[in-house]
Formats: sequence, C-alpha cells, structure tokens
Amino acid sequence: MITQTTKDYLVRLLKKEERRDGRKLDEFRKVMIEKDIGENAEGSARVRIGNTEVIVGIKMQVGEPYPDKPDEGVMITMCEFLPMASSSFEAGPPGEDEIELGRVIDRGIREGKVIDTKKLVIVPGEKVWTIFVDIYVVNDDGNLYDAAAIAAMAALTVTKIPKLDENHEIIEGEYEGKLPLNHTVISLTAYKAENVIFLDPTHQEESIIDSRLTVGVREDGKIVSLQKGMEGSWTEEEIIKSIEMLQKKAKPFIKQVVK
Amino acid sequence: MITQTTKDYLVRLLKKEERRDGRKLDEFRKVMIEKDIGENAEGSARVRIGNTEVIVGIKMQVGEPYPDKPDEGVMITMCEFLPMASSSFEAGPPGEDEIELGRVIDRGIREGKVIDTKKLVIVPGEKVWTIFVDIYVVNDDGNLYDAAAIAAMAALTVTKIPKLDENHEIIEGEYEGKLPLNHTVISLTAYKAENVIFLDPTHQEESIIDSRLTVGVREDGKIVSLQKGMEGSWTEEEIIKSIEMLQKKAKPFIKQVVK
Amino acid sequence: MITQTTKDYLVRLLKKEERRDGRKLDEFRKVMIEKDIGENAEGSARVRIGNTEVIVGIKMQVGEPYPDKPDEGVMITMCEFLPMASSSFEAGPPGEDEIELGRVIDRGIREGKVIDTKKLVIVPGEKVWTIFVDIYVVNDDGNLYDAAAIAAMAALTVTKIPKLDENHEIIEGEYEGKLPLNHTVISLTAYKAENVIFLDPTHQEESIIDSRLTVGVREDGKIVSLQKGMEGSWTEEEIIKSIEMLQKKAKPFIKQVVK
Amino acid sequence: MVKKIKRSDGRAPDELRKPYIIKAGVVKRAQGSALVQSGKTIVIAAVYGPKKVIPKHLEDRDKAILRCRYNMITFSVKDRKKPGPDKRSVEISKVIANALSRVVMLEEYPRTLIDVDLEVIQADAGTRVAALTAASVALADAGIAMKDLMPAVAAGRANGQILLDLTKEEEDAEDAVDMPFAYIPSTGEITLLQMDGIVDLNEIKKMIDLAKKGAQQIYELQVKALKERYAALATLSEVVK
Amino acid sequence: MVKKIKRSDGRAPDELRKPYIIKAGVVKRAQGSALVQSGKTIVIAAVYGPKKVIPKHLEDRDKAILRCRYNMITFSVKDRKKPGPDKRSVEISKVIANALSRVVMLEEYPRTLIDVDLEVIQADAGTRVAALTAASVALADAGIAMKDLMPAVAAGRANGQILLDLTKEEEDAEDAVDMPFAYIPSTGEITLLQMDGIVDLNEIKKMIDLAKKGAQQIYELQVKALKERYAALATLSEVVK
Amino acid sequence: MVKKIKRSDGRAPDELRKPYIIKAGVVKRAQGSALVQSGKTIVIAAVYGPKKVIPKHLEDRDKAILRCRYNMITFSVKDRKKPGPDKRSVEISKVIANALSRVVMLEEYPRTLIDVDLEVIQADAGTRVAALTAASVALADAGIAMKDLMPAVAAGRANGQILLDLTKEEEDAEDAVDMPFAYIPSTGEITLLQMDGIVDLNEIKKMIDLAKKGAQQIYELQVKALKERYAALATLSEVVK
Repeated sequence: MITQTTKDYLVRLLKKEERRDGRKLDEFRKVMIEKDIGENAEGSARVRIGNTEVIVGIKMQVGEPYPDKPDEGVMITMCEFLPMASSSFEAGPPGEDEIELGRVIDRGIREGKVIDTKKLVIVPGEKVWTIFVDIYVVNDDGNLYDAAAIAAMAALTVTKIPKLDENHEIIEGEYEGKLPLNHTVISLTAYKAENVIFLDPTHQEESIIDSRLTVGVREDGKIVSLQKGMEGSWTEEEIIKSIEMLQKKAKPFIKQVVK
Repeated sequence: MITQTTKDYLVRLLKKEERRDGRKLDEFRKVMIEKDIGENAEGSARVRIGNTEVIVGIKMQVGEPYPDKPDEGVMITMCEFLPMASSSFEAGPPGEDEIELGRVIDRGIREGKVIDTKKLVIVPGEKVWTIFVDIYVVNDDGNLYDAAAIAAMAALTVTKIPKLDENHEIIEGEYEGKLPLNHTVISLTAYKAENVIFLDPTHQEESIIDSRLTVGVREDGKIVSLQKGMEGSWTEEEIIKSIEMLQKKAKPFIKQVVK
Repeated sequence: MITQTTKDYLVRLLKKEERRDGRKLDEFRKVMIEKDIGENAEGSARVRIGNTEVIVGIKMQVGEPYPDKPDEGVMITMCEFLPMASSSFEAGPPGEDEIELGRVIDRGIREGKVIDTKKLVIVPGEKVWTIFVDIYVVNDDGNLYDAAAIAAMAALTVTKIPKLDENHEIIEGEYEGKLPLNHTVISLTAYKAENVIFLDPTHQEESIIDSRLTVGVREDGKIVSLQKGMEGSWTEEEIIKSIEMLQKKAKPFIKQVVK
Repeated sequence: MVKKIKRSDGRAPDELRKPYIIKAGVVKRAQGSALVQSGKTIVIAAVYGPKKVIPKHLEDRDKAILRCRYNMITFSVKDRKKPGPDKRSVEISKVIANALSRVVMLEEYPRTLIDVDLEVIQADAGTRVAALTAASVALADAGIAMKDLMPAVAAGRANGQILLDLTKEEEDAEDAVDMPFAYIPSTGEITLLQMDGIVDLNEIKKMIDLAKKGAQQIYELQVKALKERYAALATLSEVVK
Repeated sequence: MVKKIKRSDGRAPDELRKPYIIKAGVVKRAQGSALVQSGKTIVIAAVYGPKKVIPKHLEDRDKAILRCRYNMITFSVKDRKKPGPDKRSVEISKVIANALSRVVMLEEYPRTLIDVDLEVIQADAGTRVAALTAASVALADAGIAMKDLMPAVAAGRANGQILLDLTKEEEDAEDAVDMPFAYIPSTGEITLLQMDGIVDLNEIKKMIDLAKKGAQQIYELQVKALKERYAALATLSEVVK
Repeated sequence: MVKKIKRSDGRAPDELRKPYIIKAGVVKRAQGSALVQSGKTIVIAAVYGPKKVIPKHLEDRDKAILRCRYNMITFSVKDRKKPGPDKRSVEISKVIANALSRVVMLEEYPRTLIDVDLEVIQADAGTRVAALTAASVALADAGIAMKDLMPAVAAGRANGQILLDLTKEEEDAEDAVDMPFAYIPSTGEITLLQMDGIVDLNEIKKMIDLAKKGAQQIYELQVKALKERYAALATLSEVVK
C-alpha cells in the first residue's frame, strides 16, 4: 500500500529529525477525548489522535469471582480492530495484533491498580461485578496503542455501577454511583525507526518502524507496565530515555482524562 | 450442473406460463406429510414435495428461561442441509442459507404465536421447557422453504411433553400430554423469474429464479411474517398479489397438517 | 520423507522376518517407564520406547456426574501429538489420529474397569471426581499406541486424590490417598505389513504398515478391548494369533507398570 | 392516509426520527464510508474494494462478490452483545448484500471482492435499515459504479397505529409489527422486505405505502450527504492536499 | 454352536433384527445412496464423486481420497444429540473410511475426492455397522468401481449369551460386550473390528464366527437391494425418462 | 549492587535457580531441539524447517516466516490448563517470535516457514524466558543461520528486593514485579522486555542490570549445551550410525 519511495522519504526525513506533517519527534497530533459517547454502555469514550479513532465501552455484569480471588471484581479487556479500520479488512476471531494491544492496555489498568476491585464484591465468593473493557478501533491512522490507552482510561472515569434489585439483577437505567477508581494510568508508546525514537506515528510512519515500547505511567509518576513490541531491539539507554520522556508526556493526558 | 441450454429452455417455457413437468404456475407437486417418523423425538414429521425431502424432529429439554421472559418457554430452531441433500455436499457449521431458512421458519411459528409458551413454565423464572425444532434437509429438489415450513408445523402438532419426576428430570417414555398449540401457521413461498411469479419450483427451476417471497399464513387468515429472499426485487403489486395467492394456497395445507 | 528405496528395503527384510535394527518380529525396543514426572499433576508418567516418548498426566477436578450415572466418577481422556513430535507439525484442535489414539486408550481403561469409579463420588448425584487422563506425544518414532497405553496405566498407578475442604474445594498439596484401582490394563498393538505381523515398529517401519490391531489385556488375562486400525484387513486366524501373542507380551508390562 | 396522532417522542406517525443524519466520508482509511443516525440508532458503513479474491477459487469470473458484514458492537445494546457473528447477524448480512446487489454494478468488476463493513455503534431499533441506507452511500462514496442509491426504512405498527421508523420502545408494544424495507425510488423496486407480527393484507399495503414515503425522504438525505461530501473533497483538492 | 434361547425381541441368538431392510437409491440427488434399517436403527448413506479436490494441495496423485462423515441427527437418540462432530463420530468416520478403502478401487480415480455421507436417522445400537453396510451399497449404486460389497454387523454378549446384532437394551446388560465387525465374504478379510467389554479368547472366536454368518446374510441383502435398484432403473429407462 | 540476602530457596538475589540446565538435541525427530530447566520450570523447544509455506499465498518472497507456538501442557500447572491457545499464549508466542527475528537470518530462507514449538512441561514462573532461551538453542541445533544466541531471563522484585529469575512463590508477593527480558550479549540489544508491577525508573535500571548479568550466565550455558551436542554428534558420526 505504501510505496518504497514514500518509505525512503520518511526515513530520510526522520534521520534529519523531521516528519512529513512538520511535527517534532515527540509531538503528538491533535488528541480529542469525548466521554459518554454510548448510551447503552456504563461508561464510554472516543479518542481521536489525528485521523486515528478508537472507541471504548465499559459494560458491567454480575458474575462470579475467580476461585483464587473470591473478594475481588473481575476485569476483562477485549480489543477488536473493526474491518473498516484498515485495508487489511479482516473479520473473525481476534488476531495476535488485537490480542497484544488488548493485553497491553489491560495490564496498564490492572497492574496500576486503577480500579478498586475490592469494592466490586456483591456476595463474597459468589457474586462480583465483571467489568468488560471493550476497545474498538474504528480508523487506524497509526498509534493505536496510545489512542486505546487514553480511551480506556477516559471511559473508566465516567463509568457508573448499575443498581441491583434484591435478587442481584440489574435495574435498568438506575445506578449506585460511580465506579470507584484508585488511580489513573495512561500507557504511552515510544516508536523506533532507524535508531530514531519518536512519538505518535501516522499509519504511513508505522510502515518504517522497527519497534515500539509501551510504558504504563500512573498519576503518581510510577511505572506500572512495560511492553516492547515488534521485531526491533533497544539498548538500555534508549529504554531509560524513552521511559523518562513518556513519564513526562503522560502528565497532561492524565490531567485531561480525569477532567 | 444445470446447463445454459436447460436454463434457456426453462425461461422460454415460463414466459409462456408453462413448466417442464406440465404443472401450472401455481401448482404444487405431490405433497406427502408423514407424522411421528422418529421414535426418539417428542414429535416429528417427514414432508416430501416431489423428490424434495425434509424431516423435522422436536426435542424437549428442561432449561432456563430468557432473563427478560421469565414466564415463557424457549423455542430454538436449527436447520441443517445434510451433505447428502445436494451436490454442494458441505459438512460444517451452518452456512448462511441454512441460517436464513431456519430463521424464516422460526419466525412464522414464533410470530404466529403457534406454541402456548406460557404453559411451558416448570418453575417460574428458573425452569422452563426448551423446545428444539430441528430441521434436516435430506434431498433438495427445490422449494425447501415450503417443505420445511410444513414439516415443522406437522411435527409440532404431534409433539408430546415428557413427564417430569419430583427433581424435574424427564421420566423416559412417559408423557404429560400434548404440546399446547394456539394456532397453525404455514409459511409458503412465491418465486419469481423473468418477472413471472410461480410456486413450488424444482431444483432445476430454482436455477433461473431471481427472488422469493415467503409469507407466514395463520389459520385465521392473518399474515404473521414476510421474508423477501435472494437478489431480485419486487413491485408493491407483485407483493400484494403474491400474498393473496399464498393466503389461499395455505388453507388446504393448514387443514392437512392438523389432521 | 521416507524414500521408496528405504521402504522397499524394509519390506524385503520383513519378508525374511528380519528388521533393520536386528530385532525379532515380536521384540520390543528398550522400554523405559518413569513415574511422577510432573509435580503439578496428581499422577504422571513418561514412557520411552526407543526414541518414542509419551508423557501422561492425571489431573483431578471436582465436577458433576453424568445424569445417567449419578453415583460414578467421570474419566476424560485427551490425546495431543505435540507439534514437535513429528515433521507434520500441526497445532490446532485434535485431528482424527489423535482422537482415535485417545479413544482406544480410554476404552482399555474404561472397559477393563481399571478405576473404581464408585469410590469417586463426593456428593451423590451432584459432585464427583473428574479424572483427566492427558496424553502428550513428545517424539514419534513409532508405536505410539503402546507407549501411550503403558504411560497412561503407569500414571494412574501413582495418582493421588486431593484432599477437599468442607466446601468441596481442593486443598492444595494435601491428599486423601491413592486413586483406588481395581485392575491393570495394558493395550498392546500388533502391526501388519505384507502379511507379516510384528510388534513395536519404528517410525520408518510404520511407513510400510497396512494395518494394526490393538488389544486391551487385563492382569487376569481377560481381553477388554479391540481396535483394528488403518486400511488393511485381517483374517480370523491372524486376529486370534495376534491376540494370543499380545496376551503373553502384556504380562511383563503389567508387572512392570504396577511396580 | 395516516392519522396525525403524536408518538411518545412527539413525532407524527409518518415522520422519521429526529435527528435523522446521513454523513459520507466518516472513516478516513476506507475507500468510501457513511454514518447514519436515526434517533438513537447509529450505524457506520465502510467500503473496501474492488480487490483481489483470496483464495482464488472463490472468485466469480463474471462479476464482483459483494460481501457484507453487519455487526453490533458489544456496547451498542443494554445487555452486552457477545463479540462475533450470531445467526441474526448472518441473516441480516445476507439480506443486506442481496438488496445491494440490485444497485451495485457488480458485472463491472469481475473476479474481485467488494467488502462492506456495517457496524452498529448504538442500537434503538431499525439497525438493519440504517445499515443498508449507510451502505449505499458508502459504496457511492467509494466510487463503485451503481445504478442508483437505495434508501431503507422500517414501517410497522404499535398501539394500533401504522407508523414509520419505529423506536425500540414502539417495537416492544404488545401488538407491534416491524417491517424492514428497502426501495429504489426511481424504479419502484422493493429490494428488502421482512416482517414480524400479526397483520392483515390491508395493513401491509398501508405499511408499504408509508415506507415508500419514508424511503423517498431518506433518498434525498442520501443525495445531500454525497453532495456535501463531493463539495468538501472539491474544496480540499483546490487547497491541494 | 449358538444355543437357541429367545431374546427379549423374540429372536434367536444368531438372528438379525427384524425388520432388516436394505434399499438402494433412496436419495434422489445423490450419485448413489442406500438405506439400512436394522430393527429400530435407521441409517441413510449417500455418495457424491469422484469430484475435484479443493483446495488442490490436498489431492493425492495416485488415488482418490475417500471421505466419510458419520453423523447422528439430533433426534436420532433420546437425549438430543448436539449438532456437529464429536470425538466418537470422528473415530467412527475414520474406521468406516478405512474399511471401505479395502473394496473401493481408489486408484482408478487419482486426484479426486469421493464423499460418503452417513446419517443416523434413528439409533438403537449398531449404527456404525448399519452405516458401513449402507455405504458400500451406496458406492455400488453410484457406479464407483469396487472389488466387492462389504457387509457389517455387530456380534457381542449379553446376559451370558453370545449374540448377533445387539439392540440398545442388550448393550445395556451388565456383562455386555459389543464387537462391531465388517467382512468381505469372498476373501475372508475382516476390515473393521472393534470391541468393548470383558471376554476371553474363546468368546472372541465365537463372536467372530457368529458375525461372519450374520455378514453373509447381510451380503445377500446387499446384492438383492442392488438388483432391485437396477431392475427399477431398467424399467424406468424402457419407459424413457 | 545487589544485597546478599538469602531467598526462600537459599539463593542470592542475583543467582539463577538451581538446577539451571540447558540441553540440546532432546527431541529426536526434530531438526533441532533443546530443553531448559530453571528450578521447577521445564520447557522443551523444537524446530522444523525451513519448509514450504502452505497455502502459498502466505509466503514472504524476501524472507522466511518464523512461527512460534508457546503452549502450556494441561498438567504443567496446578489448575489443569484447558488445551488450546488462549490470549496469554498468543501474546507470548508473538513476543518470542519477534525477539527471535533479531538473531535468526530469515532473509537467508526466502519463501519458507520455520516452525518453533515451545512446550511448557512444568511451570513455576519464568516460562516465557525459559522458552525463548530454549528456542535459540534449538534453532542453532537445527543448523539455522543465526547472528548470535539469545539468552532470556526475568528480573523483578519481591519483598522489597530486586531479584533475578523469580519463582512462582516470589511472584506472588504483595509487591511483586516481574520483568521478562531477552538480550544479545555481543551487541547489548534488548529484544524482549515486558513488565508488570509498580516501580520507579531507578528500580527498572537495577532490574535491567541484574537481568543482563543473568543473561550473560545463561548465554554461557547455551554455548556449552551446543558444544556438548556437537561433541555427542561427532562421537556418534565416528561410530557410524
């Protein structure tokens, strides 16, 4: 789809620390966060980064706890690249790219202890809230990882817990209150091509990327997750430098997302 | 499988309102209905229309109601074209043709309120009868829709409800009585080729068909379902005329099926 | 993989009642049985026959009885040829060869009444032990049937029943005692090529085989199962002769496996 | 013909829901796309193709294969929809593809595949007709040769009244009838017709007549959406991308 | 050899169930077909092929692939059978295909596929042998080159007696043994042999002998069914179709 | 740098588990294979290929496809693992394949497939790094062209201590951090890096440094395993197989 000529051009630019759309290496495209975009979700958000669009819906169901964690709610993260999102256009069970993205976002939220899962118990050992974090990629113009991470966190901030009747069945349209959150985590990703590290690539720029490093950053500055993706490699220095950069970059998103 | 020459010949005939086997446009082949053809089903029937053969079995199991309908039994319709039924010979999960056929038959029975589902409750909100309507196409010589609709209705008319013990387990070989039916519905189908509308095509005739219109007709003359199938289109007049024709045609089948 | 020249050579040898590795027709390669090879299984064993390697693990879970056998435990046998086991290297749901092997081993154990399933009831009609017999082929150098049969029986002989707490949940690391066994069954297999019957083929020798006959032999000399496999045929005399031979051959394995 | 009794959302019986929005070009990567919003129902359509058929033995040497996927996202409905196709979505995908085949000039693109993805983002009844309405706009936006656009709308009955474009609340009425309908105004061809519920022939006639009028209004919105899209593109191309 | 004690259905130990019916040509669309009814067990077999192998890389350049599907329909048994293959049906399909390979001249049809569909319409034990019996008649009816027909029958033991063609009731006996068996009478070849249950060698011999005699009877019914089928076809062709 | 406080299994914080065993050539049929045992964790790797890609349209004309399957056998863990891939194993298979691509000279084998099977026989934490460690030995054993071997190990934190090669017991600590890590000692390239748990940058640095040292030790064991394998093969070839 993307010609070798285009790729060569992008590489030449990058080596001069330049980008086709004039951005700096660490500069994001315009990021738009909309919350409460779906009436039938307990929480939802749409994030656009340039032309990239990701929507996330949070659904809550009464379920069973894991046997080894009888006093905690359950979180299940699902990621689907809608066929419309890109020209690969594949319907079917989730592929490895969808699974990796879903699991990386999941780990950021889970390891950062974002949700106060102890408060999601309905009957200890028997009934707890199951929280579905459903991520849909609507349009892929690069940097899905960051769009998904921001959208998932944004959707959680507006999620309400449904009210239950005496049989523990959901009363439609009524809510107990907001989903209790302990923390805010945003995972951001550094990308590497030709030994240059930069942020927020477009779909075109992704065609020349060797590797990515996703870092889960919490509002208290803690790192809660790392994931090196793709075939390229990193030096220790590159990793440390990237983490430092993303810790800083995450701050305004963390602020913006809880607004 | 069917040559262009044959197709052309069938089209020429049809334009003269003639058919290869001498039938009139609205004339059915011989329809044979046999009931109680399977000892292990709670109800069953075989319908032959010419060489077309469809068998239907009704199985009843103790199951759970749908959460939004705690005081009603559940009906599940399944349709499988046996590999032997035609030269396409495909085993595997149901394809879209099987799904459409199953759902059209299902809708006729469901929307026509044939089964008195309120009488299928065992323990309100907890245990109800699940009725499986399992449709198998054994030989496809055209007009599967009508054969399946007649067979499903015929099988329901002879269905018995098993007796339950105190633990709500089925006592094999004993029955409470007949499945309570409120209505009789037969779905019949009009087929269209070259702007000629006719009934009960053979497999050969189906090769020239553009479209079909299935109409669910109840014993009180009410229409309970419609389904336009295939790629062709219909004018309003054609639809109204076809519905009127099928309302009339359904009457003898409705009588025959309850005998 | 195996050339026609090799096959022709093996056939010529066999017709002279000879084998490439110098064994007699009814001679096994070295059989090594190791028990308790997996810490996380309730019982386990590894069997090597020459280069063939099969491992079996027994896992026990609290489950429900079959409705028609409320007072018996449940046994489920699964067989997977690991992709590494041979050059066909296929991952995915079990294929027909894996299913046949698993079912043949299962039948020997089941029909020989090896496990005292009546003693596996926890709450009659509600909770019983489910015993998973999981067979993995690690390296296929022929005669998987015998390796799997010996490994499954060996693993059962060292299986322990976990201790349960008052809620019928497994207490990790504690055991009630040994799985109660009534009998010992070893299934052994006769192979046939060019009308010569022989035992324990290598992978190379299997390339010239027409058929196999697996015979389940119990410690009391009873035959508990038969399975003719593959496309070839047998005369009655060949069958009787093979059963007699395998009855004898099974004795030392039965002794060895209970040690 | 239709009595002017107000509905729970204040509409006349023969009125489309408000808002009723059609917008082309909403999915940037796609060759063509469209969004349809009918009240609370929101559907996005996107088109990729014509493209190579893989595996090759599935291709049709006389025409393009038109493949539709109708899908509800998990949080489009109150009870979380399990991901993946179910029987309902397989049937709807099929009737939509069948209807579209009447306007898309598939014979212009032999041995190729045209993929149409239809995603229900929010569901409040009428999702299949919204999807079909969006699909033909998306196909036109993709520059696929078409004989005409194809508007689709449901007519039905609730509480004794014949109504256009029913909401979920209306569909839940005791006497509800739902009749999804698609139509080519220029030729009078009805290309999708389904119905659930107990009616007589006279009511069917009324529903079809009502649906035709609704389809005509939707057709105009489809044309308008494409004009706005072309205008936007023209402006864009003047500016030079 | 077999004592003449009556069974619950009044049969002698060495007697086939009544009715025992074989009929060829029961599925009109198929190239060949047959029905076998053994008491309450009813199986239909149908054959399509030789035909092209898709995808091509699966074809065998030396011979035809013989593919069998043994399937129980949902209402063939008391407890509704879940649709789709399970491990049991996969194994039975395999042993049936293996047995048939002994009589079908596959090398006559290189690079092709022969499909055999075996549907258990009603099950009362002995379904796999009924299916195999039906399959070779259906293959012959389809005009596929064969060395011979292949009758199949189960022998076994119940209540201390060695019995032919067991019913489900007999299979449920405490001491039951079931031995499905297929045989080529002209050559004495045993092509399918399975067994469940606790026996000694002497009993196996008795069961095999009994099964051979049963197979011989079934063989004659197979031949008769094909003759009737040919006669019917001949009559038909005289009349001119 | 790392305080010398003993762990529950008696190790120093910067010590690999005992035994830590690498052995090449353990799966006879495979082109190459290796076993890694790290304490109670046991993983076997085997390699088949380069081989033909089926279906052909999946092949890459510029290089080999490296396909990894990471799988836990059912009885590798206390709670029986359901057979078949889950999301975790799909992700791990992918990150392992990605890491290996850095050392395997895939461009030497265009239009082919190299299959790497990684079976976790027993799991006590650190299975993915054991699998990756085994994989590069197995690839070398198979004679696949490689730039270097790639040792992998986890570093982490438990009970306030930065630790190498954590056990499951340590991973279950309240403050546990797990950081799987793979490394090419000769170039300093980090090829696999994941992390779960709450840390600051300083701790990450410490964990990476510790992991590098662990990897260096493992690298030597990898080389040793291959040398032993070659020696054994040499002996074998002198004897003449």
